Order: sequence, then structure tokens, then C-alpha cells
Amino acid sequence: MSEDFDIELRLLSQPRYLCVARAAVGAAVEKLGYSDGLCGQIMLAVDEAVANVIRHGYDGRADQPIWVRFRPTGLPDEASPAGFVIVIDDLAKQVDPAVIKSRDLEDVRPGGIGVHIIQKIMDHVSYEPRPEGGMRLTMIKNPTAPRRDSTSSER
Amino acid sequence: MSEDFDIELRLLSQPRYLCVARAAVGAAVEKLGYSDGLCGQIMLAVDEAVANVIRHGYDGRADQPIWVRFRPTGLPDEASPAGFVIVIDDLAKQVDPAVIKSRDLEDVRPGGIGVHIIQKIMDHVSYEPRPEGGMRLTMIKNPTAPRRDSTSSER
Amino acid sequence: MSDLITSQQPLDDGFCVGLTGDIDLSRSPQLRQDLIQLTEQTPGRLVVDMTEVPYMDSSGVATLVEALQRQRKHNGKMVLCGLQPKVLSIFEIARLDMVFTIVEDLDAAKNA
Amino acid sequence: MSDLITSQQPLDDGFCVGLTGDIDLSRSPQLRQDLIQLTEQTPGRLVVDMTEVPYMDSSGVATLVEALQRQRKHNGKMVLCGLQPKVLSIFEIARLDMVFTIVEDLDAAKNA
Ligand SMILES: Nc1ncnc2c1ncn2[C@@H]1O[C@H](COP(=O)(O)OP(=O)(O)O)[C@@H](O)[C@H]1O
Ligand SMILES: Nc1ncnc2c1ncn2[C@@H]1O[C@H](COP(=O)(O)OP(=O)(O)O)[C@@H](O)[C@H]1O
Repeated sequence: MSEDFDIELRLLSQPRYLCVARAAVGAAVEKLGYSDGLCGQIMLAVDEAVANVIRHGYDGRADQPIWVRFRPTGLPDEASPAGFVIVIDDLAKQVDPAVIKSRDLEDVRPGGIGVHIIQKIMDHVSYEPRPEGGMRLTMIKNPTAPRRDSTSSER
Repeated sequence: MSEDFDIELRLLSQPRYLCVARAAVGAAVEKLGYSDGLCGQIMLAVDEAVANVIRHGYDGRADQPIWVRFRPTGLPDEASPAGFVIVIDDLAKQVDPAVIKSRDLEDVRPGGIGVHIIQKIMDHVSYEPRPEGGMRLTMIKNPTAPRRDSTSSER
Repeated sequence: MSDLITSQQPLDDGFCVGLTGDIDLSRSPQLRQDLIQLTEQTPGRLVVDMTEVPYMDSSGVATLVEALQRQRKHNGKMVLCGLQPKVLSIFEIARLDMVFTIVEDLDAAKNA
Repeated sequence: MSDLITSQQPLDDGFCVGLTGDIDLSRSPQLRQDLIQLTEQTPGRLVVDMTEVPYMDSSGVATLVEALQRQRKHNGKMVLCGLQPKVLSIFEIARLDMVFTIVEDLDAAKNA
């Protein structure tokens, strides 16, 4: 399956490599035509997702693999950015996807906003256990359709 | 072997993904403590190396894999950046490493300076055919030793 | 204080620090230490100048929420200023822009 | 002209263009087309303002060398200005800083 992706990044599960994951994805989406502001948000979503794998999936272990894969989708159009799919895989403990969710935003306390950020930025977000072990996060951003309303559906 | 590296990036052999390779490596070396100027040069060396694989190794074919691997070396020291190794692998045609060299710099004409740039920026540069097919480029930057003369040997 | 803090300045009614660099999970534990020290020694107004912070993730924001709560517990105040648009946007997404006192610049922060 | 060119300005004795964005192998073929057109229509001085180019690799430099040689062939002149330190450094590494006329800014370029 990994051959289906234009870009595949494998990182050790260390916070110092978060910057590598977001830089790689940031460069890819900038090239697709996303604005500075949107690139920043997409980089943030990737950062939050990888940080969660390190902290929750691997409980801070520093020697485990994390894979970040990227593929543009839809027809890249002169006037508007194409969409993309990002898949993040790990070999961490498997959890029920239903437990992966942020705190109620009204109940202010430190932390508990990462998953909310990811969902807010991406058009589609889903977690699933992988048959071969570990978890998979799939994040999709739809192509921008400038003719129609440009904010997309599944927000 | 790929497990020996902290970071592994696989890219399709397309010029639009050069920015992804240099952004990933740039973020990694910035985190190691390299200055802005040196980060820029290291990103340039990676760009030149990957561009050469696309143009010369794959003759411009856009659907082939390129692997960029990164690992810090030496003891990261508070005052000075650690060294690193970058290995770039492909499945492209195998050539005699002796033919991989830039033009004479005195003989000014368009192109023919990429390999020179790589050699100038890195401390060690070597090309070799891989037993499993394709070529391998190994680039090494030595840890900076602030006590002694900080420019390193094999330039 | 760590390399996260570039400037420190006493105020009439508190203290001001300037942060620098990207703040993500690799640096937020350090920020947490620095802020614990700062909130302990600053009874009144704690101003955090983020002009030189190009990027912050939720681990950095969590650290600021914790410091805010610590300041409030001893009736102190915490004010953020100089947020770049990308950094401000994470506060907005998390709806924390109303929880914090966020102002334009240092001058405004001294009076907020 | 492509999205590489942000500004165009006729000069007393030639023409000035401003480039923008990273110039690597993904954009240098486009730069080559633009520069062929420009050198054909500019008999005198061709000024290339690189103030807004944060990054350039050797494919971009090769394109500029080609344009320089084309300009010289018909006794024209080519001047580069506004190079950011990182961009200048590739010209130095390739020892092309002496081959090109490289000046600080647009004003200097008009008289170089
Ligand atoms: N990759 C993951 N693997 C396992 N559990 C996760 C993962 N990501 C998030 N979670 C769960 O979802 C919760 C909410 O995550 P998040 O919104 O990022 O806030 P925080 O990480 O600060 O708790 C986490 O506390 C954790 O229980
Ligand atoms: N990855 C590679 N695979 C095969 N040949 C290469 C590779 N990199 C460089 N070369 C050879 O080395 C020569 C010099 O490369 P370089 O200095 O980058 O200049 P240019 O690419 O402009 O010719 C190339 O013309 C090519 O013959």
C-alpha cells in the first residue's frame, strides 16, 4: 500500500522530530497551492497527530517508528489547491477509536485540545486499529472548489 | 539497514517534491543546532543530490522512488551542533562513481556545478552502486568541535 | 531560565518575559519549568511576549493554560501579547482566545 | 510571463524584472522560458531583481548563466540585484560571483 503514496516519512517517536514531520508536510501542501495560513494549520494538525502517537500511543517511548504518508487528490487546478490524504501509522497499543477525543472545550484545563484541532482543520478524520498491529489515522482535505462555496462539507 | 536511521523519507522522483526533501532535512539539522546559513547550505546539498537522481539517474522519469535517510552522529554538545549522515538511495541506472563530477569551474557554462556544491558543503561525499540495484550517495557532516579549529578536515 | 526566554523585564506590578522559537512538545516541558518558576516569583501581572514565537502547538498552549490557572489561584494576572497570526489561530480553534487576556503588544499588555 | 515574474519595468537602456519564490528544478524550466523571451526583447541592460527569492538551486543558476551568455552574445548586459545571503552563497560556492555583475539593489543595478 505504501507505494500508493507520493511521499512516505518514517520517524523515530521523539518530540525533536515533530518539526521534521510538519516541515515535510508543510512543503508538500505549499507546493499544492495552499495559503500560508492554511499551510500553518495543516502543519499543526500533523504535529498534534504525531505528538499524540508519541505521548498516548507509545507512552513516551523514544525508539518506536511512526509513518507519515502523503498523496495529493483530485485534479490540481490552476486557480485552486488540490486536496490530499495524510495517513499516520504506528505500532503502538490499539485503542477503541471512540476514546480518541478532546475534552469539552467549555471545561478549560491544560491539554485535551489536540484531537479537536485536527478535526477542525481537516475535512475528514478517522482512527482505526491496523490488522498488522498499531493504529492508523487518516486525514483528508478536500480539493478546494472555487466555483461553489469553498468551505467544505464534513466540518 | 533502514532501521539504523532516525528519519527515512521516500519520495517520488518529481521536481515538485524537492522542497519536501530539503524541508525535512532542514528541520532536522536546525534542531541539531546548525545556524541558518549552514541549514540553507545543507538543504541545497540535499536538493542538488535529489535533483541529480531525478535528472541523471532516472532521466526525468516521474514514477520512481528516492530514499533520503538521516541520522545524527557524535555527541550532541550544548555549545556546538552534532554531526550527521545523510544517505540517498535510488533504483536508477548504475554508473561508475568516477563519472559523477562537476565541470571545471573555470569553464563557465550553464549547469555542471551540482556535485561541486555538494562536495563543498559536506565533509565527506561518496557515490557507490548498490548491490540490490541503483546508486547510493553518502554525505557526512562532522560534529563541530568548538575547542579546536571549527572548520573540518576533508574539504 | 532556559533558552526559551530571551528577555526579562520587571514591571511596576509584575514581570514580563519574552519567549523565542517554535514551541512544540520538544520544548514545552522546558517552558513548563520556566513558567512554574515565573508564576512562583510573580505575584501580580505576568506578561508573556510571544513576538518571537513563529509556531506553537497544543502542548505549548496547555502549558500556558496551566500557568494562567496558577496565576489566578494567587490572584495574579496573566497577559499574552505579540501573537503572530498562526499562533493566534490555535487559540481561536481551541476557543481559548476568550479565556486568555490577549493583547496586541507590550504597551497594551502593561495596562491590560 | 509566468508567476515567477512579479514585476516588470522598462529602463532607459533596457528592462528590469523581479522574480519571486523558491527557484529549484520544479520552476527553473519556466524561468528559462521567461528569460529566453526577456533576452530576446531586451537588447541593452537586463536587470534581474531577486529580492523576493529566498532560495535558488543550481538549476536556477544554470538558467541565469544561459541568459547571461545570450545577453552577451548580442552585446547586452545582465545585472543581478537583491540577492539574499543564502542565494548569494550558491554563486560564491560555484565561483560565479565574479562572472555575474551582482549589485546590492535596484538603484545600483541601473548604473552598474
Ligand atoms: N494516537 C493516539 N493513540 C491513543 N490514544 C490517543 C491518541 N491520540 C489521542 N488519544 C486519546 O485521546 C485523548 C485526547 O487527545 P487530545 O485531544 O490530543 O488531548 P491530550 O493529548 O492533551 O489529552 C488523549 O488523552 C488520549 O486518551
Ligand atoms: N545521481 C546521479 N546519477 C548518475 N549520474 C550523475 C548523478 N549525479 C551526477 N551525475 C553525473 O555527474 C555530472 C555532474 O553533475 P552536476 O555537477 O550536478 O552537474 P549537472 O547535473 O548540471 O550536469 C552529471 O552531468 C552526470 O553525468
